Amino acid sequence: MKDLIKITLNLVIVFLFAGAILALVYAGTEPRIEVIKKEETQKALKSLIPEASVINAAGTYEPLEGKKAIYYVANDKNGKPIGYIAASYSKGYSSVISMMVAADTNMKLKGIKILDEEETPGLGDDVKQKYFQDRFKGKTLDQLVVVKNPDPTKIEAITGATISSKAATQGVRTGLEQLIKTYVPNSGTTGGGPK
Amino acid sequence: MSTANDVSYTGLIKNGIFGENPVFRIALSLCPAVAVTNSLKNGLLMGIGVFFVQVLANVSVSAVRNFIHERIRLPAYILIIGMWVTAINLLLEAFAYSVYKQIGLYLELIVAFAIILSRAELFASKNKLIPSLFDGIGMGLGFLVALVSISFFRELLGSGSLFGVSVVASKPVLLFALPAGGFFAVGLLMGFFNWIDIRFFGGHGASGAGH
Amino acid sequence: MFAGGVHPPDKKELSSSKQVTPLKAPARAVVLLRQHIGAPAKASVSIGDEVKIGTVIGTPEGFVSAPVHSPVSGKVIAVGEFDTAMGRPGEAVVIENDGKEEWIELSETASFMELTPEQIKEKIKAAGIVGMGGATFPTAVKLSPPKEKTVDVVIINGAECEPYLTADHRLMVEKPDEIVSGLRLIMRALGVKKGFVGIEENKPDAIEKMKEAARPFPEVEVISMEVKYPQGAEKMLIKAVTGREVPPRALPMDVGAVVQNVGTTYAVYEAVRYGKPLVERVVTVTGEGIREPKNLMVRVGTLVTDLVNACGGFSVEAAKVISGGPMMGFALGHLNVPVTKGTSGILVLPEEGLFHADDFKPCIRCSRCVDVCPMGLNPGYLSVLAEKGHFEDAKSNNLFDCFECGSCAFVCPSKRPIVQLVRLAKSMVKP
Amino acid sequence: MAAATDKGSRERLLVVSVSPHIRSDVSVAKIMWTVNISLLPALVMGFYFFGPKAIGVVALCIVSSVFFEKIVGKAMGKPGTIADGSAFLTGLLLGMNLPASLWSVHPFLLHVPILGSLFAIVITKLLFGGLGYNIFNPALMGRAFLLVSWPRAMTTWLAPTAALVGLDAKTTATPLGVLKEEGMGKLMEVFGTKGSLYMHLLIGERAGSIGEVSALALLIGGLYLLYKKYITWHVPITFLATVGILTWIFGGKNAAGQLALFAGDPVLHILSGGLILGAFFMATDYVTGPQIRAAQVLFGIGCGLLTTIIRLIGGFPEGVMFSILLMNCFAPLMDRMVKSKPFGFKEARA
Amino acid sequence: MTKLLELIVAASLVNNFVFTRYLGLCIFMGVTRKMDTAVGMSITFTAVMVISSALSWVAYHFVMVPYHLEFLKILVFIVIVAGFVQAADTMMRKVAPGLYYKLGIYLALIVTNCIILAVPLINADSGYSFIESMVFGLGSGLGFALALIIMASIREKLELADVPKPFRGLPIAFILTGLIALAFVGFSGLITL
Ligand SMILES: Cc1cc2nc3c(=O)[nH]c(=O)nc-3n(C[C@H](O)[C@H](O)[C@H](O)COP(=O)(O)O)c2cc1C
Ligand SMILES: Cc1cc2nc3c(=O)[nH]c(=O)nc-3n(C[C@H](O)[C@H](O)[C@H](O)COP(=O)(O)O)c2cc1C
Ligand SMILES: Cc1cc2nc3c(=O)[nH]c(=O)nc-3n(C[C@H](O)[C@H](O)[C@H](O)COP(=O)(O)O)c2cc1C
Ligand SMILES: Cc1cc2nc3c(=O)[nH]c(=O)nc-3n(C[C@H](O)[C@H](O)[C@H](O)CO)c2cc1C
Ligand code: SF4
Ligand code: SF4
Ligand code: SF4
Ligand code: SF4
Ligand code: FES
Repeated sequence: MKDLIKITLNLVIVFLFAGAILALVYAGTEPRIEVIKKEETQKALKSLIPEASVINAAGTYEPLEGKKAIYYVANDKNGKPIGYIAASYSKGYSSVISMMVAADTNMKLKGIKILDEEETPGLGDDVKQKYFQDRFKGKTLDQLVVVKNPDPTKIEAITGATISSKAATQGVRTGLEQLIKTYVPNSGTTGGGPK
Repeated sequence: MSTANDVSYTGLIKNGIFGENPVFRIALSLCPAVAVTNSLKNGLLMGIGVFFVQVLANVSVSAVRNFIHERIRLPAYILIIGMWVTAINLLLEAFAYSVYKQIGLYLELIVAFAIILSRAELFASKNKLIPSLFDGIGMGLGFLVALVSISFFRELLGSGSLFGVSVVASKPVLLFALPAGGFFAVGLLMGFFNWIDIRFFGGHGASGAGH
Repeated sequence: MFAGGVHPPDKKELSSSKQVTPLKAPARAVVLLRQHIGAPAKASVSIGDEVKIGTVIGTPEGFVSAPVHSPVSGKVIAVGEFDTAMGRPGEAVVIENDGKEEWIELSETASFMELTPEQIKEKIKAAGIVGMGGATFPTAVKLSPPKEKTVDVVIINGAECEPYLTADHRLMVEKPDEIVSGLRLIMRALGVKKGFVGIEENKPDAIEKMKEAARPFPEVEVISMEVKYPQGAEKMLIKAVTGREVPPRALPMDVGAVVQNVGTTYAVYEAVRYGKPLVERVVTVTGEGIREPKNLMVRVGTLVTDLVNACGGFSVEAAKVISGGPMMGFALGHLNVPVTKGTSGILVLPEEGLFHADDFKPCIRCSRCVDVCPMGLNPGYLSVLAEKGHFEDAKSNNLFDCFECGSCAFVCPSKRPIVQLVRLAKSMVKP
Repeated sequence: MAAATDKGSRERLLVVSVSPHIRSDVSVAKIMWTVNISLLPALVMGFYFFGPKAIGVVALCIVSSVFFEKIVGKAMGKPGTIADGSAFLTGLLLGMNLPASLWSVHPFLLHVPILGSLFAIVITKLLFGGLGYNIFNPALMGRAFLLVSWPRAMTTWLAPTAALVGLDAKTTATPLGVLKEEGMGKLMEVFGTKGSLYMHLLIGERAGSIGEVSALALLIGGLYLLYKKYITWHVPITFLATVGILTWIFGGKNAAGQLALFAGDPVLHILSGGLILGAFFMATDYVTGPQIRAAQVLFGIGCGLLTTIIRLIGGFPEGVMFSILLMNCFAPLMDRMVKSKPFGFKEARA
Repeated sequence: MTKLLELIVAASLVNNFVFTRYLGLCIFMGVTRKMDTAVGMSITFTAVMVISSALSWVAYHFVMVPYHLEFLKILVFIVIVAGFVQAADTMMRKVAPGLYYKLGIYLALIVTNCIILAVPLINADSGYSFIESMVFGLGSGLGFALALIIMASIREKLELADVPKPFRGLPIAFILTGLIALAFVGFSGLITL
C-alpha cells in the first residue's frame, strides 16, 4: 500500500516536472515554429512571383488521391492579380514529389519550385536543381512534354532519371491544369492538351 | 564500469569515446549511424542532439535516482528521456528548421536509442550527479565522434564534398551517399579500427561486446 | 535402385581371371585376438603350448564375440601386442609353424541339410565365423535375431563394388554350389523361405555360374544389379534386391532381411558340412604397383609382406599399400601386419597418379557430394561443420547415418577429406 | 615386438591417409576454367558487335580482379588462389555484364571497371572468407555497386556497329529499355517484324552489356556446361521457364495500355536482357546458390518471379541482376528449410 | 483493397525498415546471431507492432489532435508502447507462462528499438486511417521479421566462413547488411506510396 502511494506520487511528480519543462519549452518555441512554417511557404511563394505584394490562398484541390493542395492568387499592390500559384504533388521514382507551380495571367509558367522529394541522390533528386527547374520557365501547358534531347520547346529529361523528370513534369501539368480550370474562362474546352 | 569511484572524470570521457564507444564498441544506437550520416552537417547535428539528450537524461535520472520507486524505474526514465527529446525537437524545429526537416524522424527516434536508456539505467541511476554528468558527456561525445567520422568518410566519398563544399570535382562513389553506403561505411570503419586495435595495441578486435 | 553412388574406374581386370591359388602357410602366424567387431577373444593358450590347425587359441568373451583358431600347427612362441592393419596395436598369439600341417580332428556331417537351426548356429559359432565383407560382425549372432523381429529373406552379397577387388568374384566362379548350399544353410538357420544372391552386372561369369548352381532350388534367386559403388553396402543391396529401404539407424532385420557376404557363406558351408573352423580366406593382391596380381587362399595370421612377395613383389616403388579396396580400405604404414578374417584385398598403388590428401580447398558447394551420397546426406556441409568444430550441428545433420563409403570424397573437386572429417566429428560427439 | 621381418619394407615410407584412396579427376580449377572457356562464344560476339572498347572493358575487369585477388588475398594470409580460375571468371563475368561505353577517356571512366572488380573481389568475396564462403555473387554485386554509383555511365549503351573499327559508336536504348519506356509498338518500329526482332536477339545485334547480347552463343556455352555436368538443369531451366510463363501471362498490354492476360511475348523476354547469361552462368554459381537440388528448383523459380516483377512493374527495365542477388539472400534459408532426406527416411516416418 | 495490399508490399519489401529505411538496427544486429532468437523476436515484434499501431492511432486521433497536443506525440507514443509492453509482459507471465518463457525476453528489448516508435510516428505523419495504420504496422512487422530471418540464416552460415579477424562479428554483419540493402535496391521504384 505504501508502495502504491509512493509509485503514484512518483509518477505524478515526474509527470508534473516533465510537463512543466515541456510547457515552458513549448510556450517558448510554438509561436516561432508557427511563424517559421508560414514563412517557409511565403518564402517559396514569394520566390516564384517576387513582384507580388500579397499572395493569398484561394482554394484547395486534390492533385493526387488523398493529397490536398492549396492554390494561390498573387496580387500587386493595387490588388490586381498578376499571377497564380498552385501547390502540387506527383509520384516519382521512389517518393512523392511536392512542388509549387507559378503561372502568369496568360497561363505561361513563371517558374516552379520543387519543395520535397526523396528521389535517388545524384539522380532523381536533381529535379531540385536550378538547371532542371529553369527548363519550365515560359512553357505553356502543351509544351510540358518530356523528351530526351535538348529542345527549347519541350522539357529535356535529366539523363538517367527519366522517371523522375516525367513525374515532376506531370506534377507541374496537374498544377497548371488546376489554375487554368479555375482562372481561365471557358477552359473546359481550351484546357487539356496532349497528355 | 558501473561505478565511478576509482575513475577520473577524464577517464569517463575517454571511456565514452574509445573504450565503450556507443557505436563502434557497444553497438547500440546504430540506426542514426547509418541513416543520417550521408553529410557532415547531418551527422554533426544528430550527434549534438544525442549529446544533449544523453547529458540531460543522465543528469536528471541521477538527480531523481533515490526518489523513484524500483518498480517504475524504467517507465520513469523513458518518460524523462522522452521529455528531453521532445524539448530538443521543438527547439530545433524553431531554430534550425531546414535540418529538422531532413533528419526530423531520426531526431524523434532518439527516445528509443538504446544507448541513452542503457546509460541512464546502468550508470546514472547508480551514480552521483557529477560522475553521471561526465559519463553523459563521454558517451555523448563518443557518439558524436563516431557520427562525425562516419559522415566525414561518406560525404567525402559519396558527394566529393565536406560540409557541402566540393573538394573533389565529381561524385567519387555515389554509393556512399546512398543510405546503403552507410552500412559499408560503418562496417569498413569498424573493421579498420579493429585492425588498428589488433595490429598496434594487441586487442582482440571484438566489437559489439554489448550484445 | 538407390539414388547417388559413383563409378570409379574398377580396375578389376588386373586379377579377375586369376584362379584362387593357395598360399603356403607362413613360417610364423600372427593371429590377432580381435578379428571381429565386439569384445576381443581371450587367449586360451600360453607360450610353449603345442597347437594344431583348428585348435582354439582364443575363446569368446561376451555375447558379441567369436573364437579364434590356430591357422597352423606348431608351438605358441609369444602372446602380446602386435601392429594391426588399422594402425593401433592389438593383442595377438604368435605360433611357429612346424610345417606338419596337422589338423585337429574334423567330422563331416553327411546329412548336413537336415540339421536343426540350433545345430547349424552352434557349428557356425564354434567355427569362429565372422562377416567377411568388411564389418566382421560375428555371424552366429547375426543369425540369432531377437524374437520380435521376423526375418523373411536372406541376401548373399556378391556385389563386390570396390574397385580392384576380385576375391568374392573368384569364389563365386569357382565354388558356386558350395555358396548356394551355404545360403540354404543360412536360410534354414533363420527359418526363411527366400534367398537371393545379388551380383553386379560386371561379373557375367559369376552370375552365370551362380544361376546354374541355383537352378535346382526355386527358393534361391540370383539377381544382377547395376554397377555402381557402393552397391555392396547392406542398405543399398537390400534396396536393389527387395525394394525395401532400411530406415536411418535401423538394422537390415528391421525390414526382414539378413545380408551375408559370399566369403562368409562359403565359410558357413565348410563349417557346417565339414566342421572346419575359419582359418583361411581369399585375398586379392593387386594394384598397379604389384608385379603379378593374384587371388590367394591365405591363412589368417600371414603377414602382408608374405603376400606381396608371393606376387613377385613391387613392380615399381610402392607409395601406398592398402588393406581392402581403394574406397574404404586402410592404408598401411608398413607391411608387417597380419591378414585377418576381414582382409579382402591388398592393394599396392605406385606414386604415379596417387592422390595426396593434404592440399584440400574450401568447399565450393558444388553439390556433387550431395548427388552421390547414397545415404542422402549433405557431406560437404558435414565436412565444413566438422572442420570448424561444430560437432553437435553435424550430429543434428544426420552425421551418424554416414557409413563412410567415401563416394563424396571421391567426387569432391576441392579434394576435401570428407570421410576423415566425418570420423573426427563422430569421435567428438555421442551418437 | 615384431615376430617377422622383411627386407626393405621397414625403411620404405608408405603414405598413410584416410579412405578413399582414389579421387575423380574433377578439380576446382578444371571446373572454373571450363566455365571460362564456355563463355568464349558469347564474348567473341560481344567483341564483334562492340569492337575494341568491349575488349578493353573485359580485359580491365579480368586483370584487376586477378590483381586484387592476388594482392588482397596475400595480405589476408591466404595462399595464392589465382590458378583456380575463379577470380578470372569473376572478372570475365563482370566485364561481360558491363556496357562497352565504359571504355571512355572523355569523360574518364576507366576507373569504373576497376572499382567494380575491387568491390566484387574484396568486399563481396575476400572479406567473407574467399572462394566458397561468399554470400553474394561477386560479379553481380560488383555490377550492382557500379549501377548505383555511376548510374548514368552504366545505362549508356553503345549501338552494335558490327565493325571492329567503329570507334565513334552511337548510343541507343536496349530492347528492354525501349519496351519499358515506350512499349511494344516502338520496339516493332525499330526491328520491323517479330522474326527480325528474335533474329537480332539470337545473334546479338542489339544494344546491351558486352556479353549478354548473343543469346545463341550463350546457349551454346550453357548447353556445353550442362553436357559436361558442370551445371545441372535445376536452376537455369526453372529460371527461364518461370520468366517465360509469367511474361506470357502478365506481359501483354492492349491498345489502351492496360493489362491484357496471356498476351505477352515470352520469347522476347527470354532472349533479351541478361536472362540467358544470368540463368546459365550466374544463377548457377555453386557458392552463392542453394546446395540441395529441390531448393535449387525453388531458387530458379524465385529468380524468375523477381525478374518478371522487376521487368514488368519495377523501377528498372531489367531485373536479372537484382533477382539473382535477392535470391542469394535467401539461399542459406532455403538450404536450411529444404534439408536433404536421409536414405530410408520415408520408411522411418511410416 | 489494392491500397492495403500495396501498403503491405511497400512496408515489408520496397521500404523495408532495415534495408531501405535503416531503422531497428540495434535489435537487428543483436538478435540475428541465432535463428531461434531471430524467430522469437520476429513473432513478438510483429504482434507488438500491430497492436501498438492501433493504440497510438486511437490516442493520436481521439486525444492529441482534438486537444492540439501533437507536439507531445513522441512522449505519448513511447509511453503507450512501453506501457503496452509492460502490460503484455505481466499478462503473459500470468496467462501463458510457456509463451512468456519463450518470448518474454524479446518484449523487454522492444522498447529500445526505434522502429517501434517510427511506425506510429509515420502513421501519424502520413494520415493513415485506423485500418491502414494497422496494415502498415503489420507490413512493417513482417518486413522486419523477413530481415531478421534471412540475416540469421546468413550469419549462421558465416559462422563457418574464414572471415578476416578484424571483420569478424559486427563489421562483417554491417557489410553484409549493406550488400543485402544493395540487393533490395532491386525493389525500388516498384511502388511509390
Ligand atoms: C540505384 C538507382 C537509382 C535510380 N533512381 C532513379 C531516380 O531517382 N529517378 C529516376 O528517374 N530514375 C532512377 N533510376 C533509373 C531508372 O531505373 C531508369 O533507368 C531511368 O529512369 C531511365 O532513364 P534514362 O532513359 O534517362 O536512362 C535509378 C537507377 C538506379 C540504378
Ligand atoms: C560402402 C560399403 C560397401 C560395401 N560393399 C560390400 C560389398 O560389395 N560386398 C559385401 O559383401 N559387403 C559389402 N559391404 C558390407 C556390407 O554392408 C555388409 O556388412 C556385408 O555384406 C554383410 O555380410 P557379412 O556379415 O557376411 O560380411 C559394404 C559396406 C559398405 C559400408
Ligand atoms: C588461360 C587458361 C588457363 C587454364 N589453366 C588451367 C588450370 O590451371 N587447370 C586446369 O585444370 N585447366 C586449366 N585450363 C583449362 C584446360 O586447358 C581445359 O580446357 C579444361 O580443363 C577442360 O576440361 P575438360 O577436359 O573437362 O573439358 C586453362 C585454360 C585457360 C584458357
Ligand atoms: C557454374 C558456375 C557459375 C559461376 N558464376 C559466377 C558468377 O556469376 N559470378 C562470379 O563472380 N563467379 C562465378 N563463378 C565463379 C565462382 O564460383 C565465384 O567466383 C565464387 O562465388 C567465389 O567464391 C561461377 C562458377 C561456376 C562453376
Ligand atoms: S568389402 Fe569392399 S569390395 Fe567387398 S563388397 Fe564391401 S565394399 Fe565392395
Ligand atoms: S563435392 Fe566437395 S566442393 Fe562439392 S559440395 Fe561436396 S564438399 Fe563441397
Ligand atoms: S557422407 Fe558418408 S555415406 Fe554419404 S557419400 Fe560420404 S561417406 Fe558415403
Ligand atoms: S566411426 Fe562409423 S563405422 Fe566406425 S564405428 Fe563409428 S559409426 Fe561405425
Ligand atoms: S538506434 Fe534504431 S534500433 Fe537502435
